[in-house]
Amino acid sequence: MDVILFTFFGLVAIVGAVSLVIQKHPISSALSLVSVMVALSVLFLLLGAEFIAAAQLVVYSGAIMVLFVFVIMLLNAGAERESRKAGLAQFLGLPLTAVLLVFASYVITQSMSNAKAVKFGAFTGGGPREVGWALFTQYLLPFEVTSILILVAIAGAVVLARKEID
Amino acid sequence: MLSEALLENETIAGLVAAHPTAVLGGVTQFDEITLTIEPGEIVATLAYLKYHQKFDRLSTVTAVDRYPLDPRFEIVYHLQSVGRNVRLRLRASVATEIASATIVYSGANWYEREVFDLFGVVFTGHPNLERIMMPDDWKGHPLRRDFPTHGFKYSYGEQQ
Amino acid sequence: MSETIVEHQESEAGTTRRMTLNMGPQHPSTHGVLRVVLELDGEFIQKARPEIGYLHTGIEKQCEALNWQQIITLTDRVDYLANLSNNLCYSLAVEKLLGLEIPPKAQWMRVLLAELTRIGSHLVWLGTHALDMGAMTMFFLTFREREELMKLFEMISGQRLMTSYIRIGGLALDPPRGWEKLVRAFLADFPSKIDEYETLLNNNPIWLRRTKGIGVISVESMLDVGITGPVIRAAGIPLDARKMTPYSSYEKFDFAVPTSTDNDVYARYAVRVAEMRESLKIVQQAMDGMPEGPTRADAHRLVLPEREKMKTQMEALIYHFKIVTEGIAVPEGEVFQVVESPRGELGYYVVSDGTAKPLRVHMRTPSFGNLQGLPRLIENRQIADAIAVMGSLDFVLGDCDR
Amino acid sequence: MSQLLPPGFFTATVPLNAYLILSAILFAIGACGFLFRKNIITIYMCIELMLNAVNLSFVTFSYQFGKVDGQIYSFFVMVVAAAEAAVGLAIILTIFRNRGTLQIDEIDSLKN
Amino acid sequence: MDFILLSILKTAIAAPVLLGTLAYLVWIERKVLAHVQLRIGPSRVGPHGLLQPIADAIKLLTKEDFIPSYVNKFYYWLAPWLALMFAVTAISVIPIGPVVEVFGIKTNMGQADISIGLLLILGLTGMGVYGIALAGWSSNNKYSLLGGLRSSAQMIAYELPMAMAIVSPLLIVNTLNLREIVNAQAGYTFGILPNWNVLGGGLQIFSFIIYLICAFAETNRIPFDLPEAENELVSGYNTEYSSMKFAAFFMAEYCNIITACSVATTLFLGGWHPIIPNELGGQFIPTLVCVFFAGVLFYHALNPSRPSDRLSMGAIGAVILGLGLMFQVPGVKDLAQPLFWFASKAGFLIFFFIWVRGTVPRFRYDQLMRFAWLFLFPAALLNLLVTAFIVALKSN
Repeated sequence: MDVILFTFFGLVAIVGAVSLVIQKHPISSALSLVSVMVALSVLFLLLGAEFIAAAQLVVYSGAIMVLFVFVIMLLNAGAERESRKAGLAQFLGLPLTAVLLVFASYVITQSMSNAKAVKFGAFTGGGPREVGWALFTQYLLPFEVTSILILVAIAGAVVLARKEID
Repeated sequence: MLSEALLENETIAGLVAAHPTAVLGGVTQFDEITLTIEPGEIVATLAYLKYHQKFDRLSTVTAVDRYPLDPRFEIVYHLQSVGRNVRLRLRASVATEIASATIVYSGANWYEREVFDLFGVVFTGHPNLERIMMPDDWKGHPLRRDFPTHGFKYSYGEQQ
Repeated sequence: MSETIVEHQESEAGTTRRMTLNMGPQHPSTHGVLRVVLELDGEFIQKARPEIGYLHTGIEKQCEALNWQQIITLTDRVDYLANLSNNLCYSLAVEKLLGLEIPPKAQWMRVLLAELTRIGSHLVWLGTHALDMGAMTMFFLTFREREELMKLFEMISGQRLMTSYIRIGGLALDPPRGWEKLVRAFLADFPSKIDEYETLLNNNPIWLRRTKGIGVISVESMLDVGITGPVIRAAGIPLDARKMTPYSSYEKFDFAVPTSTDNDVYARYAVRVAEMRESLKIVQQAMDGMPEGPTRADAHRLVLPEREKMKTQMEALIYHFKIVTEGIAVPEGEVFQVVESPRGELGYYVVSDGTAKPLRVHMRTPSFGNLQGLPRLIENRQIADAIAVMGSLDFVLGDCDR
Repeated sequence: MSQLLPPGFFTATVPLNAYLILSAILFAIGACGFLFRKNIITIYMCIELMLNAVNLSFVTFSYQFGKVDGQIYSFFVMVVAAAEAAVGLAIILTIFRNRGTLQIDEIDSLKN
Repeated sequence: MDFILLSILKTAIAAPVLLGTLAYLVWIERKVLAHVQLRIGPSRVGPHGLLQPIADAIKLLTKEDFIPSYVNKFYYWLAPWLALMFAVTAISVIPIGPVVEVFGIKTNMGQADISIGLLLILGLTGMGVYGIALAGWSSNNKYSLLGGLRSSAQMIAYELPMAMAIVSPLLIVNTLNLREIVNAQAGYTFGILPNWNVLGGGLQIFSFIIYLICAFAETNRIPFDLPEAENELVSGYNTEYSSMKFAAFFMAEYCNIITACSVATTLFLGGWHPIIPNELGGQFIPTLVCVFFAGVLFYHALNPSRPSDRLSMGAIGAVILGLGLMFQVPGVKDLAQPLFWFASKAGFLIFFFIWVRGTVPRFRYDQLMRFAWLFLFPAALLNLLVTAFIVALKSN
C-alpha cells in the first residue's frame, strides 16, 4: 500500500512540477503547483505528519495559491512571451541543475545508509497535539518572531498594494 | 408683432427688452404661451430664460415637420419654471440646422439626438450627435412626413 | 464577447486598467432592453453610457397615420405599467383641442383609475427593486397585491394590461356592477400590506446599507438633466403636476405630495411608499364622493353613441358610422398636456392641422428624462450601487423608447 | 483479492531515501524553472515549489529521527512562505500597475 | 484489508444516499422558498412535485452540453468537477453517529474517522474555491471573471473568522477528531440541559453565530451570494455553464451547505446526541415526530384537496409511520436514533439557510469585505481570547 501511494503521488508531484515549469500560461502553472502541493500533503500524511499535511492543504493550497490565482486573474496575465534569453542561465542552467541533482542523490544514498523504511502509521508524533506542544514550549521564541514577521508582512503588503493617491 | 396682452407678461417683456431681435411672434392658446424665436438667437433666448427668468427645467425638445412649407421643421422647446409654476413654449422654424441647447440645458442632449435621429435636423455644437433610437446604419429619418409609415424596404442583408 | 476580455487603456497619468462591460440589452436588472456600456476599474464604474432604442416601436410615427380616437390603444403601449396615465394624458390633450366638457363622474373615475395605476406601477417597482437587491420575497408579495388590481382593471375594461379604458370624451364603458366592492375590498386590505412591506425592508440593516446615501446628485443637476417624478421629489422639490397644474379635477381632492430631502435611493423608496398611501387616500375620496351621471361627454359628433341608442336611433347610427369611418376632425392648434404619471412628468404635445389625423403627437415621457441622468448617478460608484440606482429610477423602456 | 496480488503487496515499504530523492528532484525542477522562466509570477511559483521540496525533506528527516522538530521547521517555512507571498504579490501588483508587464527582462531597468 | 472493504461498502451505501439527499434538498429548498413567498412551488411532477428532482436530473443529463467556442476548454471542463470533487470529499469525514456494531463488525457511522478531521474539512472546502475561480476565468466572460474574483476574495476573507470561530470550541473539547468532539458534548447538566458547546459545556453561542455567518459566505448563499448575484453579474461564475456541468456546480453548492451544517451540528449542537436525555424519554421523540407527521398526512388523505391526494398522502403517511416505528426496534434503534438526531439538527440549520434566503437582500461587495475584516474578524478574535481565558481559568 505504501509503495502504491508513494509511487502514485510522487509521480503526480513530479509531473505537476514539470508542468509548472513548461506551461506557458501562469494559471496553468499555478494549478500544476496546486497539484504538487496536494500530492505532497498526501506524502506528509504517509510520513506521519498529520498536522503539517492539513496545514499544507489549508495554508498552501487553500490560501497562498488562491492568492496567486486571484492575482493572476486580477492582472489577467497572458501567456508568457518568448523573449531574448538570459545567456548564462540558458546554457549552464540545465547541466548545472542536473549536476546538483546527481550530487544530491549521491550524498543522500551515501550518507543515509541507516535510513528507516517508511511505513504508514509507524510514526505518530506529528499530530496537532505534539506539534502544538513543541511550538509552544521549545520553539516559543521562533514562533513569536514569526508572528511578528507576518504582521510586518501584512503591513508591507497593505502599503504596497494601496493605490497611489493622485 | 406681439399682442398687448402678451407684452404685459413680465417674462416676455423682459425677453423682448434683453433680446429685441429674438422674438418673432407669440400666441396664447389654451392658456399656453407660444413664442416664435429667431433660430439664430435660440441659445441666447434659452440662456436668458434660464438665468434671468428662472426657467430651470427644459421639459422637452421636439420637432414638427410641416412638410410642404419651407423652412419645414419647427423645433419646439417646452420650458418650465418650477418655482414660479409657469410653462413656456418656444418655437423656431429651421430648414436643416440649429444651434444646440445643450450648453444651457444639458438635459437637451438626448432630446436633440432624438430629433436628429428621427427628423434629420442637425444641432450644431452638440457634444454627441448620434442616432439614439434607430440603428446606427439606418438610412432616412422616420418621423419626416415624406417617410412612409410602412417604411422603405429595408433589411440588414440587402442594404447597399 | 469573442475579443479579449480586458482592454488596456492608457490614461494620461500612467497605465490604469479598465474593463468595458456591456450591461444589457439582456441583463436581469436592466428591466427590459436597456444597454449600459460600463467602463470598470475593478468593481468601480468609471464611465457609463446608456444605449436606448432597443424597444423603439415608432409609436409617434404611427400616430400620424391613425385617426384621433385610434391612437388611444397606442398610448397604452407607451408605458405599459401606467397605461391609464397615458390614456388620460392623451385624452385630456385632445379634449382641450376639441373644447370638450367631461362629466364629473368620468373625471372622478379617471382620477380613481390613475391613482390605482400609480399604486400598481409602484408595486411592480418595489418588487423588482427589492429583487435587484437580492430580497426576492418582496417581488412575490407586491405581485400578490398587483394581481388584485389587475383583476379590477380586467373587470372594468376586459383587459388586464392594455385597458384603453379612458377615451376621448370620457370612458370606454360604464363601470360594471359590483366593481365598487372590489375597490373597497382593496382599500380595506392594502394599508396593512404596505405595513408588511415596510416591516420587511425598513428595519433591515442590509437594505438600509444598500440604499442610504447611494445615488446622490445635486438638485440643480437633476433639474438640468430632466429628472422628474418621485426621484426629484425625494430630492426635496415638490414637482407634481397634480398639484401644480391640476387636471381632471385633482384640485378637489385632498392629498399631500410626499417629499424628502435625503436625495438617495432610500429616500426614493420612502417617497414612493408614501405615495402609495396618498394614492389610497385619493381613491378613498373618489369612492366616497363619486358623483352620479353619465361617463361620456354629450357631444354626438365626437363621442361614440351608446350601444342601445345606436341600435334604436337612426341618427345615432349615422354618427357612429361617421366617427368610425372618417374619424373626428379636431380644430387646428397645439397643446402640451402634462399629467403626473407614476414615473414623473408625462407630457403629450399634440399638434392638429384640422384633419382627422394628428399632425404630430410627441410624448414627453418621464423614463426618457430620468434615464438621461443615469451616468451622473452611477459614475464612480460600484456595480452593485448601479443596480440599486437603476432600480430607484424606475424606468420603463417602452416609456423611454416609444 | 489478496491472492491475486504478489505477496507483501500491501505491506511493502518505501525506503526513506526515495522521499529524499523525490525532494531533490522537485527542488531541481524548481531551480530549472527559476532559471528559465520569464514571467515573474511563474518564477515566484518556482520558488514556492523549491520551498515545498525542502519541506518534504524536513518532514522526512522528522520521520527518520522520530522527532517532531523537522515538522516544526517545515511549519515555519510555510508561515514564512505565506508572508512572502503576501508581500511578493503586492510587489508584483505594483510593478504591473507601473510597468504594465510581468516579463522580468522588460523590467530590468530602474527607469521606465 | 477489512478497512478497504469496509470503506468501499460504506461508500456504496453513502454515495446514492448523498445523491438522493442532494436532489431532495433542492426540492425542499424550492418548496420552502415557495411557501415563504406565497407560492406553491414544484407540484406537477408526482404528488407535491416529489418526483421533480428526478425530472430535473433527467433534464440536466439530456440537455445539450454547450461549450462556447471562446472558452479555455480544459479548465472549462475541469472547473465544475473540481468543485464537486472537493465538496463531496469533505463530507466523508463527518461522523453521523457513534461507533456501532452491525453484523458483528464494529465501525463508526461515517466514512473516515481521522484525527485531523476538522482540519481536513477546512482544507478541502478551501480548495473548493478553485472550481469557482477557474470557472470564472476559463469562461472568458466578463461577468464570470468578476464572479470568480469576488469568490476568491470572499473565500479568503471569510475563511479566517471561520477558522477562529471553530478554534474556540476546540479549546474546550481539546481534539480535532470529529467523533471525539461529539462525544465530548455528551451528557447533560442538571440532568436536563444538554452539554452542547452552544448551550451547556462551553457556552459558545458567539462562536456558533460567527461560524454560521461565515458558512453563509463560504457556501455563497444570500446575503453573501455575490459570486453569482444574478442581478449584478447575470449568473456570475456559472453564466456560461449548462447541462451536467451546471448541475455539478449546483450539487457542489448543496454539498457545501450540507458540510457546513453538519460541521456546525458536530461542533456546536452535540452531533447525534438527543436534546432530551434518553432516560427522560428522548428516545421516543423520533417516533413521536414521525407519528405527528404521519397523522397530518393521514388527515390530508382523509380530507383531500385533490383526488390523487387520497392515495399519495396515505402512502407517504404510512411510510413515515413505519419509519417512526423503526426507531423503537431494538436492533435498528442504535443505528437509526443517532441518524435521526443528526439529520434533524443539520436539517434545521439547512432550513435556516433557506429561510434567510427568502428574507434578506444581498450585501454590496465592499460592505461584505468590510463586514468580514472589520467586524467578524475582531469579533472572532475576541471570542477566542475570552474562551481561552475561561479555559485557562478552569484548568488551573
